[in-house]
Amino acid sequence: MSLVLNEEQVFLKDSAKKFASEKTPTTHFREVRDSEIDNCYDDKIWQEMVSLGWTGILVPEEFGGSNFGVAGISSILEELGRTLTPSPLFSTAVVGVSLIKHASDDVKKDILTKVVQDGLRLCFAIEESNHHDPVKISCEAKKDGSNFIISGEKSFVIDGGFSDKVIVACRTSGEEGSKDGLSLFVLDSDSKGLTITATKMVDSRNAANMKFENVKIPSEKLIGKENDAYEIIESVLDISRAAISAEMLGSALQAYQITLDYLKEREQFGSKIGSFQALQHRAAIMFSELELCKSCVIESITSFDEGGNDSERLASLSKAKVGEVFHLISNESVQMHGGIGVTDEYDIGLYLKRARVAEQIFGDSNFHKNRYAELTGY
Amino acid sequence: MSLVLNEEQVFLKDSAKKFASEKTPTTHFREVRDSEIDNCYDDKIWQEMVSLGWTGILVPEEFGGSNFGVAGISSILEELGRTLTPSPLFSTAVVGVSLIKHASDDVKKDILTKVVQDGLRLCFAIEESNHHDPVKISCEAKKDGSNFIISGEKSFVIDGGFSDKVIVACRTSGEEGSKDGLSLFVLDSDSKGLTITATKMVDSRNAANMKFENVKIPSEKLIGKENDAYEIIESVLDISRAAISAEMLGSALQAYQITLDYLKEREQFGSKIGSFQALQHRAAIMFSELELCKSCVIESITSFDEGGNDSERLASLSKAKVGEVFHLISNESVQMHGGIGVTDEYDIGLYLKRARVAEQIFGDSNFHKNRYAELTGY
Amino acid sequence: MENLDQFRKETKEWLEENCPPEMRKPMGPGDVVWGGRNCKFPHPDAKLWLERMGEKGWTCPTWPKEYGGGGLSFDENKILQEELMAIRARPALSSFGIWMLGPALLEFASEEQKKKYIPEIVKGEIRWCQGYSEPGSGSDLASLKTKAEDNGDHFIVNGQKVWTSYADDCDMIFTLVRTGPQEPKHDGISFLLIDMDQPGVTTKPIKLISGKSPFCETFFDNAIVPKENLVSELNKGWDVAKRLLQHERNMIAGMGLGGAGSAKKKKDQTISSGMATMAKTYVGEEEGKLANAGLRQKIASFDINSHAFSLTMRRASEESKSSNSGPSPASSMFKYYGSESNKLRYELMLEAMGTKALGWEGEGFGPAELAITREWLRTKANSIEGGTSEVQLNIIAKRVLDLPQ
Amino acid sequence: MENLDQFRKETKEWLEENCPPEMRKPMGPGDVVWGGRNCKFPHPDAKLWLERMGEKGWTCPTWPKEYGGGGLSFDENKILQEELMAIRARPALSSFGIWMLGPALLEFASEEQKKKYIPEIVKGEIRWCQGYSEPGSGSDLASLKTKAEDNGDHFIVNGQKVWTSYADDCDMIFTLVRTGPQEPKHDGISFLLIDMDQPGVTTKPIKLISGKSPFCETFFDNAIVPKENLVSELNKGWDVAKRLLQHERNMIAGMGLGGAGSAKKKKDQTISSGMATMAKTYVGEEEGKLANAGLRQKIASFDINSHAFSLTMRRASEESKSSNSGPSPASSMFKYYGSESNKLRYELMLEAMGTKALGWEGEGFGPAELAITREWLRTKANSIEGGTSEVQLNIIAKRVLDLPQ
Repeated sequence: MSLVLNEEQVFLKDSAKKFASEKTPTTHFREVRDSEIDNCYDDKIWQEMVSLGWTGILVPEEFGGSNFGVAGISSILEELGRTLTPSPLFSTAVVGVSLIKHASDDVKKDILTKVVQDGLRLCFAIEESNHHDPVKISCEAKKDGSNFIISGEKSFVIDGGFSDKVIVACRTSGEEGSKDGLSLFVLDSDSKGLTITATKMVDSRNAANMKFENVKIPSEKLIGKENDAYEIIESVLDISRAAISAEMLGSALQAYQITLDYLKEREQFGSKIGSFQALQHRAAIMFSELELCKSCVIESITSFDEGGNDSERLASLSKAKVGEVFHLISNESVQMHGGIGVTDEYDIGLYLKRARVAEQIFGDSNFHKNRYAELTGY
Repeated sequence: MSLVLNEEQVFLKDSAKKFASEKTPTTHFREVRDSEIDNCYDDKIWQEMVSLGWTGILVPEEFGGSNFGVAGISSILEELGRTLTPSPLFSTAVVGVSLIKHASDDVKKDILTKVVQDGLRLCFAIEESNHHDPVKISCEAKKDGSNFIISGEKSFVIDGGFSDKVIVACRTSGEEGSKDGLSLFVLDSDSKGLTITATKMVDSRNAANMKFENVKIPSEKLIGKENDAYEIIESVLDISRAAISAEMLGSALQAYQITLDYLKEREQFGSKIGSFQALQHRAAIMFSELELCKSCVIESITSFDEGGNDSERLASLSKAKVGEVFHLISNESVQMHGGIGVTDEYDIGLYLKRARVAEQIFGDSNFHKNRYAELTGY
Repeated sequence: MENLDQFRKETKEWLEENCPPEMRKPMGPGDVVWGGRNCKFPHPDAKLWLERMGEKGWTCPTWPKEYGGGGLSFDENKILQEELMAIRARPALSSFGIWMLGPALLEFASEEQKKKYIPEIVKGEIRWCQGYSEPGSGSDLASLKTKAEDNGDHFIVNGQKVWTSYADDCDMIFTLVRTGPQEPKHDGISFLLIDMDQPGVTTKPIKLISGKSPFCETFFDNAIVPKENLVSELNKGWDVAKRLLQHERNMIAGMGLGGAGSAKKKKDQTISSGMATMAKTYVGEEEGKLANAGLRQKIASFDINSHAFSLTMRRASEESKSSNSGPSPASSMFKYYGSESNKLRYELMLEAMGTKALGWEGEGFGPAELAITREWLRTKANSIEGGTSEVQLNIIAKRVLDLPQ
Repeated sequence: MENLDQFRKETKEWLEENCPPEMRKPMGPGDVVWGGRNCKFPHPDAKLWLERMGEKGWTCPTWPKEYGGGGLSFDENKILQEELMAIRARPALSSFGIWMLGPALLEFASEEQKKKYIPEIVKGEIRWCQGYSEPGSGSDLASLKTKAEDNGDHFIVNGQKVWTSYADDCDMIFTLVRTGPQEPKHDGISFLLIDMDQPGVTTKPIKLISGKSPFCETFFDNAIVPKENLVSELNKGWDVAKRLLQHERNMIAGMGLGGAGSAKKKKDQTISSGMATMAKTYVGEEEGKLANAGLRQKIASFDINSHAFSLTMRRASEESKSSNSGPSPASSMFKYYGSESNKLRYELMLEAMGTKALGWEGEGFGPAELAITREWLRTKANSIEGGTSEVQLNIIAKRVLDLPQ
C-alpha cells in the first residue's frame, strides 16, 4: 500500500479543504446548530457537495459515479472533519453506497443514480444496543410469500432522522449473536409501519431510533443473499470505519492546531503559555501520536482501493488508534485553553463533543483493540 | 481503622529507621551482594534483628513473642525497604510465623520459640508457576498410614534457598484450581527426598525451586485441617501482601527521595534540572501517588490488628496500588537520573531491580486489580 | 467525654424538636437554600429551619459565638454533623459566605467588619459571590486589571470579572482589585467587598459547553465602594486571596470521591462499586463479572484510586486534627487528584454507557442519562476552576517538594 | 527500470559467487565484525567476505565511488539489500564509522580528510568510537569541558569522556573538545579525530545495571593530536555534532519496531504478534485468546502502537525519498517514540513472563529468559542515550511545533 496520496486524491483533498474553509467553517456548523432546522445540516451545502460529485466517488462509472475510491472520499471527509462540517456525506456516500453496491442491478441503478444526481440520502440501521455489535441483531425479517415482514428496533442510526432510504440489517435465521442468518434490505424511510425518532446528540447531529412494526417489503429489496449478509456487512463496516477515522483525524488535527495557536498567543505570568515546558512536552507527545494516526489512516483508506489483504485489521488499527488519540487531544485541548475552553463561545468544546460521538460510530477503541487482537491471532 | 500509627508502632518504626541507617544502608546490601555468600543476607545482622525481638512481633506472648501486630512488623519492613536491607525477616516473621500460628500446640511451641530466640528461618512453598496463583496447586500429599508422602514441584519460594523449615501447600484432594482439598505441612529443609535449588534473582536475593520426591512426613506436621487449608492460606497471604506492600512503599519512598535530591543538585543548561517544569510536574504527580500509597498501606496493615472486616480487599488495594506506583517510580527515577541512572555504581538501579521482583510476590497489580474487582462484586 | 455525651443528647433533642419534617426529605435540585436579600425558599419550612439554625449559629458551627457562630469544638461539631446526618436533615444554608469569605474575614478582617458581616453570613441574610478571575488573567490571577481608584472616602471601581458564580442572584461580591498599579503585581492588589445593588455593577450569564451555567461575567462601571469595605490593608489583598484559594481547592478536591472505596457497606458485608453496578446495566455481566474485560480493568483501576484517595482525605483530616493547621500546600494535591479523578469518572461512565450517554436533549434518552452527558461536560472545568491542575502541580513542586524555581 | 533489472541480475550473480557459505548462516552474538587494526574475525570466511564487500564499496553502498564507496543509487541499494536479505548474508562490517562518522565526514571534512578516512571506514581498517558525553554534561552536551590547547602543529588534549562504546577495542575516537573557552558555549567547540594508540589516551569499562557493557570512560592526559585532524573549522564543531546526533537518533529510533505490525505475514495470511505468541506460552490461552484479559488488552495496545509506528517510519521514508532531505527535526519524534516503545516492550515481556523474567544468572532459568532480564534493564538506557526523551520532546516543541522559548 502506498503511504502517500496520489495526484487525484491530493486534488480531491485540496478542493475539500477549500470548500470547508470557504463554505463550511465552524461558524457554518454553529448556524445550523442554532437554527430551527432539525436536520442539523444545510441542504444547500449538501446540493453543492452533490454537484461536486462527492456522492459519486464510490459509485461505479456506469451509474454516473467517478469510482475514485475509499481513499478519495476519505480524504474529503478528513478536510470536512477539520471544520466539523455537518452533512449526510458519510452515511450516504460511504456507508449507504457501499451497501447498495451489493444490491440487484435494478436497485443499484435506481438508487445510485439518484445519489449521484440528486443527493438521495441513505442511512444504515444496524445497531440494537448502546455498544456497537454487528452480530447482536434480533430485528427480524420473516418471509411471507414474495415479501418480507420486518419487526424490531434499531438505534444510533447515523443521519437516520432525515434519510430518504433506510438500509436495515435483519435476522432471517439463527440466534442473536450468530454470524449466520443475517440479511440486508433497503426501504423507503416513510414505509408503513416504520417509526423514526430522530435523537439530538451531544455533537448536535442526529442519530435515530427506529421501530419496525410489521413493515412489509418485497424480496427485490434484499441486498445480497438471504441469510448471508455478514461478509457484506463487515466489509462495508471496514470501509466505513476507515473513512470515519479519516474524518476524526481531520477533527483531531484541527483541534490540535487551534490549541497550538492558543499556546503561542495566550500569556500568563508574563510568558506565552506555550513556553511552559510541561505543556510543550504534552504538545510534543500529541504531535507524535497524530503522526502515527496519519499513517494508520492513509494505510487503511488506501488498502481497499489497492486490494490489500489486511484491510480488516487496518480498519481496526485505524479506528482504535485515531479514537484514542482524538479522545486524548479533545481532553487536552480543552484543558490547555483553561476557562474559555469550557465556554460555548469557543470552538474547542465542539471538538470534544464530536469526539465522543465519533468514537462510538461502528465500534469504540475497546471494540477495535479487541478485534485487532483477534485478527492477529490472540 | 486508624490511619495514624499508635505510639508503639511509631517506636518500632523509629528504631527500624535507625537500624537501617546505621547498620544496613545500601552499602550493606552491596557488600552482601558482591560477597561470596550465596545467601544474600548477613547472619550477624539477622541475629541482631532477632535480639531486637523483630522475629517475635507476630508471635503470641506465651511463646516469647510481643504480639505487636501486623502494623508493627510492617512498619519495620517499610524502614528496611528504604535501604533494601536483605534478610529473611519477611519470609520468617511475617509469612512463616502467621502460618505456624495455625499449627498444633506442639509444633507452635517448638517452632515459634526457636524463631523468637534463635532466628530459626522459615519459608513458604506455594507457587507452582510463573504467576501467583494460590489454588493452582498440584504438588500432592498422599496419606500413608500416619504419614503423608509429598511429591511435586514448587518455585519462587522466597528465601527458600537458606531456610531451616519449609511450609508447603499441597493438594490432598480435588483438582488443580480448586479451593477445596488443600493442606499445609511443615518440614525440615534437609528432609530426605527434598531438593532445593536456590535461584539468583535480578534483585540479588534468592528464591528457590523445590522438588519433592516421595518426601515422607508425619501427620503431626499438618497445619490446620486436612483438605481445608484454603482459608488459612488466603488469610496469611493477605497479611503478607499488606506487609510486603509496606516494604515496597519504603523502597519507593526512598527511590523517590534519592531522585528528588538529584533533581535539586544536578545542573544542565545552566539550571538545576529540578527547575524544569516537565520534570516538576512528573515529580508532583509521583508525590501525589505516594501519598495515596501511604494511606492504602496504613489502612491495610492496621486492619488485621483492629479486626476490620475488609482486610482481604484492603490487602489487594494495597498490593495493586503500591505495585503500580513503585513500578512507575522505579522507571521515572532511572530516567530522571539520566546516564548515571543505568550504571551499577549508583543506587537507583537497585530499586528498579527490587521493584520488579517485589511486584511478583504473592500477586502482581494485574492479579490484585482483578481480585479487588471480584471482592467488590464485579 | 461525659460532656460530649451530654452534648449529643441535647443536640438530638433540639434537632428532634426544631428540624421541621419537610426538611428531612431528600432534596431536589431546586431545594438548595442560598440565603440573601431576595432569598427564594422552596418551602416555608426551609425559612423556619434557616431561622432556627441561624439563631443557634449552627449554619457555621465552629465559628466564634461572639460573631453569631455556633462556637462548637471540633468534637462537638462532629457530633452535630452526625446527628444531622442521622435524621437526614437538609443543609439549612449553602453559601459562598460560609465556605469561602467567612473564614477569610475571621482571619483578616477588622473587628468592625467581623461584627457587621459574619452574623449576616451565619443567618443567610446576604448572599455573596466571588470576583477573582478576569478575562485576561486565568491561572495568573495576580495579573488582574480591574482597578479601584481612591476618591476620598470611597473607591471607584472599573473593570470586569469572569466566572463569578450566581452573580446575577447575589447581593455582594468579594473581589480582588488593583489599587497600586506601580507596585510589582502581587503587591498592588487589594481585597474589596462590593455591594452589587448599584447601577455601576451589572452581570451577564455565561453559556458553557454543558449548557446553562451559574457563572456570570460581572462588569464594574464606576462602581462606588466605601473605604470601610477594604479588608486587610491597602495593597495587601494577595495574602487574603491566597488563603481563600486554598479553601476553594479543598472544596473542589472533595468531588473526586465516590468509587468502590467510599461505597457504604451493607449489613451483609457486600461491598459494591457504584461505577461497576452502573456499568453492568449497560454492558451486561458474565458469571458475576462485568462482561467487557477491558472496561472492567479500567473500572477496577479507577475504584482502587478512588478508594486510595478517599483514605488519603481521611488520613489528612486525622493528621491535622491534632495539629489543627488548616489548609496546607498539600491541599493542592487533593485539588489536583480530586478533579482529575472526577473527570475520569465521567469518561468511564461514557465508555460504559456507549451511545446512551451521548444524548443532548429530547427523546431517546432517560433524564438520568441526559444529566450524565451534561455533567461529563461540566467536569471538564473541574481541573480549571479554583486553580488549574497545572497550577496545583506547580505549587506541589515548589512549596511541598521545594524544587528550585 | 531495465537498468535496475540488469543490476539485480548482476548483483545476484556476484553475491552467489562471492558470499562464502559460512557467511549465510545465522549469526551468534560473537559473530559481529567490527573491523579495525586488531580485528577479530569469528571465521576466516568473515575476513574474505569483508575484503570482497569492501573492495566493491558495498559495506557503504551509497557512498561516492571516489572515496571507495559503492556509488549506488537509492534504488540500486534497495535491490542490493533485498538480495543480501534473500541469501541471508551476514553484514560484512558493522561500525560506528559507517553509521555515524562517515556521513559527517562526507558533509563536513576536507578533501584530504575524506581521501584518508573514508576508504579506511569502507574497508573496515580503522575502528572508530564516539567521544561526546562527559561526566558533567549529559543532555547539555555543549557544556563539555575536555579541552584542546593549541601547541603549534598539534593540539594537546586533556579531559574525560563517558559512554564511549567499545572504546577499549577501538583505534580512533571522534570527539568534541573545547577550543574556545571564551566563546559562548556552543561556539567554542571543535570536532577532533584522535588516535587512541598513544600513552595519553586510556580507557576503563563501565558496569551497568544490566551487567557488563561495551561502554567505557575514556581519559585524555596530554594526548597529542595533529592539527590536520580537525574536521570543519576551529570552533565550528557544534554543527558537525548536531548532524551526527540526528543520525544517532535515527539509529536508536529503529529499535521501537517489532510488534504485530511488523510481523511477517505467512502465505496462509495468518498474521501473528510476536509478543502475544510469547505471552501465550507463559500465561496460556483460552479459546485462542490470551488467558489474562488485562495483559491481552495491554499487548493489543502495544501492538497497535508498534504497527502505527512502523507505518510511520515507512511513510517518512517514502515522503523523504523524493525530497531527499536527510534527517529532519522529526527524527526526534522517532527517537522519542521508538525508545519509549522499546522500553514498554520489555516491561510487557516481564509482565507476561512473571517470575521467569526475573532471574539474574545460574540455574532455574533458560538462557533466553536470562537474556530478556538483562535486555529489559538495558532498554532503560534507550531513552537516555543519543539524547534523552525529554530533550527530544524539547526539540519537537521548539523546532517542529515552533513553540516559544
